[in-house]
Amino acid sequence: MSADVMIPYTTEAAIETYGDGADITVIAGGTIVMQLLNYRRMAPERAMLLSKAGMSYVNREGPTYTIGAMTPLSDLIGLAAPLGPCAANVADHEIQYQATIGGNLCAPTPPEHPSGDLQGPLIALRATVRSTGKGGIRRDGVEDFLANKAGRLVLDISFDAPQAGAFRALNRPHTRQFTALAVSGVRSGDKISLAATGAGPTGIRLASAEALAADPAAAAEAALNDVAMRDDSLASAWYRERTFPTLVSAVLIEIQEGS
Amino acid sequence: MKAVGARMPRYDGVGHVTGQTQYVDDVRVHGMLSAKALRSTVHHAAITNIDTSKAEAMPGVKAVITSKDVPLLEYGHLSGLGIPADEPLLAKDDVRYLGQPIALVAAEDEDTAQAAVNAIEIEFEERPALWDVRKAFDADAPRSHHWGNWYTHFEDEMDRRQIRKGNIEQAFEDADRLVSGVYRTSAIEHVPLEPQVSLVTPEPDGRLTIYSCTQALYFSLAVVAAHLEIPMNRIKIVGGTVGGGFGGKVDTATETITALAAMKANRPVKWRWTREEEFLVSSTRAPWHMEIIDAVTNDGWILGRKMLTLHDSGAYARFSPYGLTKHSFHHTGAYTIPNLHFDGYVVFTNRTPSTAMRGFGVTSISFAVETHMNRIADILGIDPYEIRLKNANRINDTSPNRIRYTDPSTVDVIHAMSNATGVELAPAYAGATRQPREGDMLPDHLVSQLKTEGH
Amino acid sequence: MAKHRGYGISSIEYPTGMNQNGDPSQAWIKIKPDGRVDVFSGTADIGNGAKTIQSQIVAEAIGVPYDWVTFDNSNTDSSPLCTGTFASRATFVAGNAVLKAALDVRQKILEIAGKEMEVSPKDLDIVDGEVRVKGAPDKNLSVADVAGAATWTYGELLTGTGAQLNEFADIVNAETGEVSGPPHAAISYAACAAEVEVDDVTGNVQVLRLIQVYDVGRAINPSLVEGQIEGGALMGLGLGVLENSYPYYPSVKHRGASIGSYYMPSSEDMPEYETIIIENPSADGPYGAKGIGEMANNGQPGAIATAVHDAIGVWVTELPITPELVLRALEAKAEPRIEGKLVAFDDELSVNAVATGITWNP
Amino acid sequence: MNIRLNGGTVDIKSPPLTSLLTVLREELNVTSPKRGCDQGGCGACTVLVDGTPQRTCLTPVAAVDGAEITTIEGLGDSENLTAVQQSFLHHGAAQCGFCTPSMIIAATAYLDGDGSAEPEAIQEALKGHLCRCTGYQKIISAVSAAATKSEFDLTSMTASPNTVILPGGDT
Repeated sequence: MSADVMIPYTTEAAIETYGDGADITVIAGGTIVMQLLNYRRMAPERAMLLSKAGMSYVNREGPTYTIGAMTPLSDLIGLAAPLGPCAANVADHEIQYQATIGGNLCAPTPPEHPSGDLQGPLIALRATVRSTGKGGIRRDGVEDFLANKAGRLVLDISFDAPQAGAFRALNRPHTRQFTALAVSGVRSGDKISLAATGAGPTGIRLASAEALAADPAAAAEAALNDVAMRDDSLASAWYRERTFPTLVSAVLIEIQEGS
Repeated sequence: MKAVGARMPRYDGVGHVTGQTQYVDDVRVHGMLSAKALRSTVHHAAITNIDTSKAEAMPGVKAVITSKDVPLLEYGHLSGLGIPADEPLLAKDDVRYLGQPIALVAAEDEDTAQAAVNAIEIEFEERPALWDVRKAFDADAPRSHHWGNWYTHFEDEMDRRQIRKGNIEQAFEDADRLVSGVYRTSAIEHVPLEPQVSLVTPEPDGRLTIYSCTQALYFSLAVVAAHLEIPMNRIKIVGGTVGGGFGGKVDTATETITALAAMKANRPVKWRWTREEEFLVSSTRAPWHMEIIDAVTNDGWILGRKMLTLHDSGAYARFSPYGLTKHSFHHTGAYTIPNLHFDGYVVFTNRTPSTAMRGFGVTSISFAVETHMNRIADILGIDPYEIRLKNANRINDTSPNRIRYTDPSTVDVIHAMSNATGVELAPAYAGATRQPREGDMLPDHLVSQLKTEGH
Repeated sequence: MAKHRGYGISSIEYPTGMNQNGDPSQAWIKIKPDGRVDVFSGTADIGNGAKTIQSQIVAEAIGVPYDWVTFDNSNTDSSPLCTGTFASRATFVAGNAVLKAALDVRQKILEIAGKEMEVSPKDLDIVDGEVRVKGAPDKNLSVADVAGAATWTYGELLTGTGAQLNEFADIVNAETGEVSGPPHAAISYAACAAEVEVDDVTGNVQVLRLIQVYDVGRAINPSLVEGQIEGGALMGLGLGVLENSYPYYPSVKHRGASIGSYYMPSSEDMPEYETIIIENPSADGPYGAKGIGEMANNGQPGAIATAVHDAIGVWVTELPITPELVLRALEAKAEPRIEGKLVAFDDELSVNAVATGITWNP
Repeated sequence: MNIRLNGGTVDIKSPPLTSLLTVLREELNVTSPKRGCDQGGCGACTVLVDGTPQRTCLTPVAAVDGAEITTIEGLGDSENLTAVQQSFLHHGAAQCGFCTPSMIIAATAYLDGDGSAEPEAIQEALKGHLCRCTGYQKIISAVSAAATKSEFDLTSMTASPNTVILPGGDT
């Protein structure tokens, strides 16, 4: 039951090996796929292991950051809010060292828990994702990418450094692979951008709250219209809805004060 | 140097810090097979059909064990205490909780074993399940157990554990206040870092060597021998070094079934549970539902206690009747209450059977009693230290089952705590001791209690 | 919109050995020809330190250095019966068994030494591996030489056995719960004080400090006693505010199936521990020891629940005290119901009708 | 494939997606990394990969082809305990011992990275390593002591912080 494993040593080789993405399982950091393999929930016939393909870098040109898909979360912790603090909030140091931004962006939603914590900050940052697959290389906004990520291999992620950013998460201290609920916010000029994780199957843009950003209290309440809370073993929908507005308003206040 | 009282390094400490201590999963035996279990995918159902032929025919599969391979299918772990058997080692006619083991496959590797488990054909006819101990007594409640929804085999075939002492009606009449509260605890997982595992090797002389993570080698020896209907000297349990237990490894969870597979395959077999099995299938600490109503005086004496406890045993009895009995013996906590009326039920639900866990039976009562004591102190406006010192067990006070306390140190530990927290006690309480009651600490309602017969 | 501090205490008791007793432990000891001591005991070491504690007891009882003792609990062929490591019995019940075995073999050593030294055994003592004449410590013979003499001169095996069994306490009256005798060995006592901080916005309860007092009888090994107390404290904290296998009990939905989806305490959850050990020797434990392994997680939940009430004025009496239960309690702001002399803190006692016909309001 | 294991080079026969944990335990019989969950949650399988602590249950062996793997066998043996191992022994930081090897691996990496002796910092650094026995106090104390000392006199026994032992009888 052993898979045919391909190990590209360059980004170009990875793109070529991935091809149109049909019938190939990609292993980036391994923190998601290896659990499935350990528990025999997956038996890929073809797999591509990206650990030797490079693709781990954080570049900045002017205001624009470009981050390679294989960059581990531990290399993002130093970045400004919301991305840095969000990366620092994921699990523990060893997971942060191993988990990658590309893998996190592509995290499947497990039956129980929200996953892919970085989706929140990246939506708030209006990041774009360069990916390959059927039809070749293209660049999409994060939300479009998440909606059509099947058959795509993330190459890198770009966003402009915000003037101000903030990240808030429910914090019940204990070792955790999942963040129950988190809100990310970004301000560029007077343009406010908000997103949440743990409030639906993937990261969600809080459009209603963005529209009322000038009034944090009103925005916080409105944000509930943008989300679809669920019960899981970490927290109930009731509890998430009850605490969500305080996270949203705290983020708004911080990014409007910050510069 | 004196050995007792010294901070000796652990006897096994060097092995621990060098990673060389050998746990069961670290044992390597040539030709060892791996095992995986077929488990119930439903909470409560009749098994209408099971067909293992496809699994048995798979290459690499060396043994498939079902209920019909077990010499003595049901054995009561506490038969010595008069608690009858109710749980089959492997499910036969029905399943009563999600994940209940039905069959075990031993194969050359884990992938083959799992594939063979998936190849076993099984059909269930689902039945309504009971979850809520508070609904177990309703006329229309689903039936969770063949004995009914609660255990019926206490002494004299009583269906509950009772404690009766003194005159509860009189205490309620004499009380200034009747303070009632409801207390609930949750099922929790033991989470030893070492999951359940055993390795069984058939020896050339026909004996079985069982490498086990059991907390109780001889207990497991007796349980395996009983199920297999062989003398104890046909089995050698090897263990004594356990990666955490907390009560969960008092259950003989894997040894007997693994032994049957090893005998059938005539090969060494290891059955190691995954962490997911630990969380979803292994027994838990029981959820408890406790209702207390205390007869108290305005100056903080507790004259009497009525209490009702529902213990969520899950799908089978296991150690629950023992745990409830222990619970009942300690339902006054560290305090002396002369008039008692306790009723406790072991309730069967369709969840994972609960079992022993650190503080078995008493962890729940300590939470209920201590929270209730503080509520009484709060409602009466009495200092929580002083209400404790007043009612604290003293030498010659008697327990719920009329045993005289010979050396209770409740007073001493509360004094030490008040020193640690810097709480000033009134002289009457600062001067209290564990010695027999006298003076203000011997109120009329305790005089008669001290006269009652005690051992 | 604030964080509130609160304090609460509890005082508890817990028995040693199985409820109703009747749970034997046995041990045997043999002395090698060089005087080294082999202990065979069936007590599993689950991290509690049975191997260490029982070795210390044997070294102390015979009078030899700790490192002369080897301890074998590895299998049921070489080791006699031990009911097991549970019910806080490994130090007390099984410890008594090895103590008796040690005193038995000590006597055999003294008898051989008496022959060798031409001194009555009752006038001999064993200190640091040396048999000495009481009052004349310079007249001595090493235990190694005694063991050699036993082996090569007298053709005897120096061995000792010990068994501990407290009589099973029958329930002689099922109506009243009366028992035929003491239903357990020594009782241990403890008190716990908890300091918590409650966030009234998130409902999160942070346990800041646990002060704990334990009457352990005698701390055979203080380091291991502290380990039991501190480990139990964090398990009690987990019971109090974190852990639940059925987060929506009685529903069976959403059971956590992974470490990451079950709130088990990590080093992040550690409170500040303050431990006070009282040595109030028990009459019948080895060197006065009691068993406190299990009770170590019993005192915290009640103290924590009380501290939460002290902090925010509402009682949460369902464990664990999750942020959700705290917020729901703050919303309900339930006051106890007062009817005549009845003070009912919680919702209507839910099962009085179905259970026993108890009349809850006399 | 091959790895450098505790200084020596060993060839790997297992399939490339086999977890490093399974390779170490089942193929190479190095059993100090423990299989606590296979979910990346408990930390008991942690070893050093090129000097950095990593969860072997989440690491396909092909990803560490040619890497330097250090298990606790590569730190110190019973004749030659490292300061961290001595400190764990000395402070009673191991109870059942199942989490101990990976705890020591993580603590060693923390101290090699000039981690501070502050308890709070150690608690944060080790938060991914679960222990059900100790309540972590003695582990934190052991790491903190190792941060400030290099040698231990194993015969000198010290009390846990904040422990007082009172005489019996009425207090």
